[in-house]
Amino acid sequence: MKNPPALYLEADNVSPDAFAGKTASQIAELHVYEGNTTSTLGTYFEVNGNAGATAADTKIIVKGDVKKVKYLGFKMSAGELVVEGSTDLYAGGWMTGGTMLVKGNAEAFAATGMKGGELVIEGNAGNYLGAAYRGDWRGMSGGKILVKGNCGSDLGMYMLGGEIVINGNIDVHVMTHAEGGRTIIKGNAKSKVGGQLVDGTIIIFGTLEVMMPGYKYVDDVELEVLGTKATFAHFIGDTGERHKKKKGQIIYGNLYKKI
Amino acid sequence: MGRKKYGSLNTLFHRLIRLKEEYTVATIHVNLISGRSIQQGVAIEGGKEKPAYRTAAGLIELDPSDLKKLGAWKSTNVRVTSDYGSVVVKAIETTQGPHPGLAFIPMGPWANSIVDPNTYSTGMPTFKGTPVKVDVAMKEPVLLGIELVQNLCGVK
Amino acid sequence: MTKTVTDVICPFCGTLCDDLEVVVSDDGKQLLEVYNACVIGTEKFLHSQSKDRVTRPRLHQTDGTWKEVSYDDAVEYTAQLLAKAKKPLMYGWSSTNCEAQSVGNEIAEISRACCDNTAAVCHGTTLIAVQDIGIPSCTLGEIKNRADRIIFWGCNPAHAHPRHMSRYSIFPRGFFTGKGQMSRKMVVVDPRVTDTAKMADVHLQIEQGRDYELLNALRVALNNEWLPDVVAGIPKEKIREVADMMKSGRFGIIFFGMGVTQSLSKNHNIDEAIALTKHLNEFTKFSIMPMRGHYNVTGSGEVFAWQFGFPYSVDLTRGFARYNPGDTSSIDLLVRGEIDAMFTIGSDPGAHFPISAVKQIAKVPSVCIDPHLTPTSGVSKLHVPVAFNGVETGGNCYRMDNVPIDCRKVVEPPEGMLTDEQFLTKVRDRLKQLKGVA
Amino acid sequence: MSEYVIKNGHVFDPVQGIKGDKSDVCIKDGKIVAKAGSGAKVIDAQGKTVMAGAVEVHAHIAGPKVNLGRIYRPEDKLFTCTPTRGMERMGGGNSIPTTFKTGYEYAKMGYTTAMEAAMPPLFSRHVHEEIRDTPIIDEGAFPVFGNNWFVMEYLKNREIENTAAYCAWLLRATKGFAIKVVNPGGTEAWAWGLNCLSVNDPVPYFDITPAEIVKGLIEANEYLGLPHSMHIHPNNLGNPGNYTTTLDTLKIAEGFKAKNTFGREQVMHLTHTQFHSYGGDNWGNFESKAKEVMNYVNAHKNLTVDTGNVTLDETTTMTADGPFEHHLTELNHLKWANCDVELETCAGIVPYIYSPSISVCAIQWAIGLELALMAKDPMRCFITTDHPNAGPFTRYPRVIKWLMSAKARETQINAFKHKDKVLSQTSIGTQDREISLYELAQMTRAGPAKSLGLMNICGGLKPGMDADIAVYNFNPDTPVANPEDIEKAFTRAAVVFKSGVEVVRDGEIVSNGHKRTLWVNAKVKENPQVMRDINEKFLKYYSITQANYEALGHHFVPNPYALEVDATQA
Repeated sequence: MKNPPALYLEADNVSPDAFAGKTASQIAELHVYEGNTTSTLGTYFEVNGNAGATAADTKIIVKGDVKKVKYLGFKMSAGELVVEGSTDLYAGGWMTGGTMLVKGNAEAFAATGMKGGELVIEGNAGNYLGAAYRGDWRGMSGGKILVKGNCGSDLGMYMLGGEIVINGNIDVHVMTHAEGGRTIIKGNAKSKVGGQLVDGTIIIFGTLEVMMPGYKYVDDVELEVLGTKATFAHFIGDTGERHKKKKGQIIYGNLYKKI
Repeated sequence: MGRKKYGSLNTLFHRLIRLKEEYTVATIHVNLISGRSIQQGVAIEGGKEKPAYRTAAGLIELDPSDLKKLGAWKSTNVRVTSDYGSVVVKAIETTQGPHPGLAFIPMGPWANSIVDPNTYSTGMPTFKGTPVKVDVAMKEPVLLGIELVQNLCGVK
Repeated sequence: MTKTVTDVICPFCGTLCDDLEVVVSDDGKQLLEVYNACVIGTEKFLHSQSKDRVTRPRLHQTDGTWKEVSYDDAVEYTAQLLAKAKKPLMYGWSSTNCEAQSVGNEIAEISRACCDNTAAVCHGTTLIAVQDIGIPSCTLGEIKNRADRIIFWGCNPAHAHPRHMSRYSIFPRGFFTGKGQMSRKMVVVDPRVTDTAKMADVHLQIEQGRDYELLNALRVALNNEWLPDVVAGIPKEKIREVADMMKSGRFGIIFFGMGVTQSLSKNHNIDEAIALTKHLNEFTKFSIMPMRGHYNVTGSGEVFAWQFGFPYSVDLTRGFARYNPGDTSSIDLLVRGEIDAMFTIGSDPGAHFPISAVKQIAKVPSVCIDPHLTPTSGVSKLHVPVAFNGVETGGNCYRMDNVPIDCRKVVEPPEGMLTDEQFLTKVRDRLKQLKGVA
Repeated sequence: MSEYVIKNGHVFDPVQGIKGDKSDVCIKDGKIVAKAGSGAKVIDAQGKTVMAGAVEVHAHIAGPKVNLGRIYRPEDKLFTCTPTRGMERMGGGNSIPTTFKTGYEYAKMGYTTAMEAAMPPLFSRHVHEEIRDTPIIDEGAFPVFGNNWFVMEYLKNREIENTAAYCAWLLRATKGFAIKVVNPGGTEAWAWGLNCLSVNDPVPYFDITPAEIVKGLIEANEYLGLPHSMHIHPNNLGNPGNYTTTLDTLKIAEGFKAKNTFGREQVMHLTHTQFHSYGGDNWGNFESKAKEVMNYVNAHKNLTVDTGNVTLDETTTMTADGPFEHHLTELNHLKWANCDVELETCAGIVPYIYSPSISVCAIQWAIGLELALMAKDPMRCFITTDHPNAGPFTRYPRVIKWLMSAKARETQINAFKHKDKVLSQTSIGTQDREISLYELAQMTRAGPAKSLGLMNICGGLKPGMDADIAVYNFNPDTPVANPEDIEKAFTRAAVVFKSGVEVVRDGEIVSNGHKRTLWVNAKVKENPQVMRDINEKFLKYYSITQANYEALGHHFVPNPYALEVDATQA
């Protein structure tokens, strides 16, 4: 990034798929959008190096301040994308493959409608991480997401498959309406966790401020999660839902309870 | 009523509050919600530049028990402060209570000076459920609606 | 001599009462009396006559004074502002008619703007919930004729929709509800003992911000599953009692308002409320309806939807329509500092947005089209007063239940004043010249 | 207005019995004329197919439920919204396009007239606002009567004249075009969470049966002599074994003869027949009864039908059949919207995915095609997808491909996951008929136009008729190499004229035309009783006043075209 935008930049062309088979100068000609004006990647970024022949053998490293850049890694299907700083909305949105690494924070709607691949956010993630687009009942169906920091609200809404791991704490609403997949919260959760959950798994190592009334205690179980063996209290829910399928399960660590 | 009588009442009232302020540290923490009231509805149609708008919406409705904790008399000006801002309004006893621990400021610039703007990426600020602290601030005036917003925005 | 205009529509709230009678002077210039309206509606009609009303556009000077300009100057200023901006926000639309909204959409399309209506701070989260799980609803006449279970959840019609209970929901004697309120059970869910709650058969004084849990608990009760002793401050016995009361009705309705749309969980509160309604349809007939605020916010959503495909928070900057509240919604656009020009019509964000958003409005070039003086006009560069829609001009509007009602003109606007539609049409034509489009 | 002559095209016009002969079509002042002046603009249709503009007899394209569909399905538009292009406004939506896209898509396929199939009277102002914003095509809307309190109360006492007077009043108040009936009685029952699944189920409280409602409305329709017949979506839609209910409904029309001055011959139009031609008693032994239904229709001249072809897409179902949509959401668990309308009707909406890998969907696909292929008289069987219920109208070219090419059908059948089930539960495998271009013109132009009472206005190329003309890049002389060419040709017309205005050229919109709103103005004898009844219902039971119900100003119907009906002597 050489010239930061006055407003925000939509760089949905910054993905291995869009770069594949292009030279540095061709890449610099790809379109980016600031508000209702269209310009080229080269206007804002200095582009070095050529892309590989296919997305799979293309690696992109985004340097500089891209806090105001949206749609990085949009719909990427293969290859590698590294963002050295923090980025804005829709990081890895609708991605189907490849790996994306954000070394700073990612704002809301990261990995929306993700189908596959891997997204790692070393800082904090915003709201609606790995959630479905508005109105769609088909949310994240595959792939892996790892957030090393904290995460906002509405994690994995309408999730169908795949795995999300949050090392830090999580805001309200986790896997609302989900019908599959697994989220692991290593830190603490607030409330509204697993509301309207039909199927899928939520694992909380930390505390849970308020449990949804639709969850009922079953028993304590020994589990090994990500290499950690521990005893977990096993709840099932959301019992308010009309489950035509098997009940979803919410499991959270009871370590803190013991103290 | 006669202005004279009102004035004298007022000074007596002020002296008493000053006395109170010397002896009690009057700060309470409550959960703030904002919303429509019929008086506010009438006032916005009457004109937001008018003092009537301030009378209708430049206030905070507190539960009697909270007023007591605050150590304020009814109709005392108070400063309400949240993580997002601070505003002076008139504290009155709620007519739609009891609701201890809950405070109500009618929708408008006064409430919006302090509400939580967090939308949780839904587009909707958290107009209801902002933790605030309330202090008696009887010497400070409650500004008119438009005046308040202009001040906060640094616009003349 | 005076004349009386009947079947007048009240342009205040989403209840859109259409039985007002307005007495006007013979020359049709003076509005003398208003019958059948609530206090707010009456004030709206009478205020339109106030002597100190601003009747010409005014430019805000740096010293805080206002310089009167002609409508043509105002058109030029507005068109230029929209033509130059990279990401203008055209906000409001809820207190004007569908014809004006339609012209406004054309303007937004030409200038590739973001357009949004007051649902953004009102029932926007309701729309998100509807998109997630649908909405079983009905018209208000159905409630009048059939409903025997009325739930007001997080809304206070006694204050916000003053004639709602007498016209539609509680008191009227309908076809199958001959006994009026005697044939109805009324439940109010509110953290305060509101003037509405005081009338209820059952008032659940819920712990603020815990609506999602309580709604969930009611569904758990419908499934006869285990419940904690207390949910959101309500004992489980009470929850089961209310669940049974809902099931036992023949036709039930949940009305909900800002209490759920603006509290923590927002769209999820409504989502769960709709899920509860859907759930109840396995036992009896149940509907749910948002208590829409502005008298034509619903209409704005309808026009947006049939022209662009989305009900609010539409982003046209890329030349085609996009929608995703959180990204394309007014508050987020403003607070995140995404826009470089502000166009406000038929609403007052200055008074009703959080101050951090209002500060952004004050920073950028701005136009405020509003018959009133408002905090928004106070921080805008240009204020364009217009005729009162529904009083000085007619046009179509949509009630909270989406029923379209054609507003009536009852008096003439002050000499030389334009309506929203007239002003916007001039702006559109000028903008077309500037952008060189046919 | 300018003059045109379309030269050397292969003309297919059932109205004049022209079956592909090369001839010229002339246009003057918006009408088709025998000869054009020397100054006429020439359009070369050499090696192309020329037909009248197509007529849509049944689609849900404007109004409250359509718009609620748009509002609650942003995912139907994700990444597919189209920009402003020349004449074209922005558009969007796959199964529920925006109004602008709706007008453009119809026009680009050569459709010039369309009927909105279900207008809730209370919402007529909304329907007309959307019609106004749908460019190019002429549109009419059918108000729904089958669950209307007035109708049920009059018919309970067999008061045909009063029913007719009320229908005439409502058509005028709502600027409606025809009498539509949806799940007669069942939708009123749904207001209590119930339904009427047979023609003899009593309607709660109103003490009348669906059969009595249908019969009475046929009589009222013919008493008035309206352009179109009673247009029905019968009870028990979408359920295995429902074909008996369908036959029971059709039998109600026996003995009735059309009485009108518009050349219409049927007294009942059965819509989206595919959804009503099911056998079996569960989804396991679900089978086609297209033969039983079509045999009956073929044998009875006083009936017309449309198909309701399943196009195997993700779509959005929407109907005034409220109980059915609730039933559907219980089946597929997708988001459900419903709106009960006071004294009149109801509507429900649920998204649905017709998946080729689900046997029921594949069988539904086959049934829709069977119906058209079994039709003996193409002038009485019309092609629809009941847009958007069985599929979006934008798929008409694909349906046409399947009808015109046995090869295309075979390819699709082989692509099904449950091919064997399709072949065992339907007769689609044994149908070798291929619809000709002439038959296509009957099924999509002349037929629907005649059924709607518009045979003197559109659906043909006879001099004096409106110059609604479509020219397709399809040469009937050369054999079809690849069935896909059929779909391609009918997806984007080479040229389209609407009322003499060139609106499409090379598949692109070149004019927004002068769209009209068609409605029926039926005059009846003064009827004080009905007027009193209307007055009383508004005072007591409606939630708006009568004055605000009737209001329909210029901003709703800017360009009306009224078909005048005089029933004062009836």
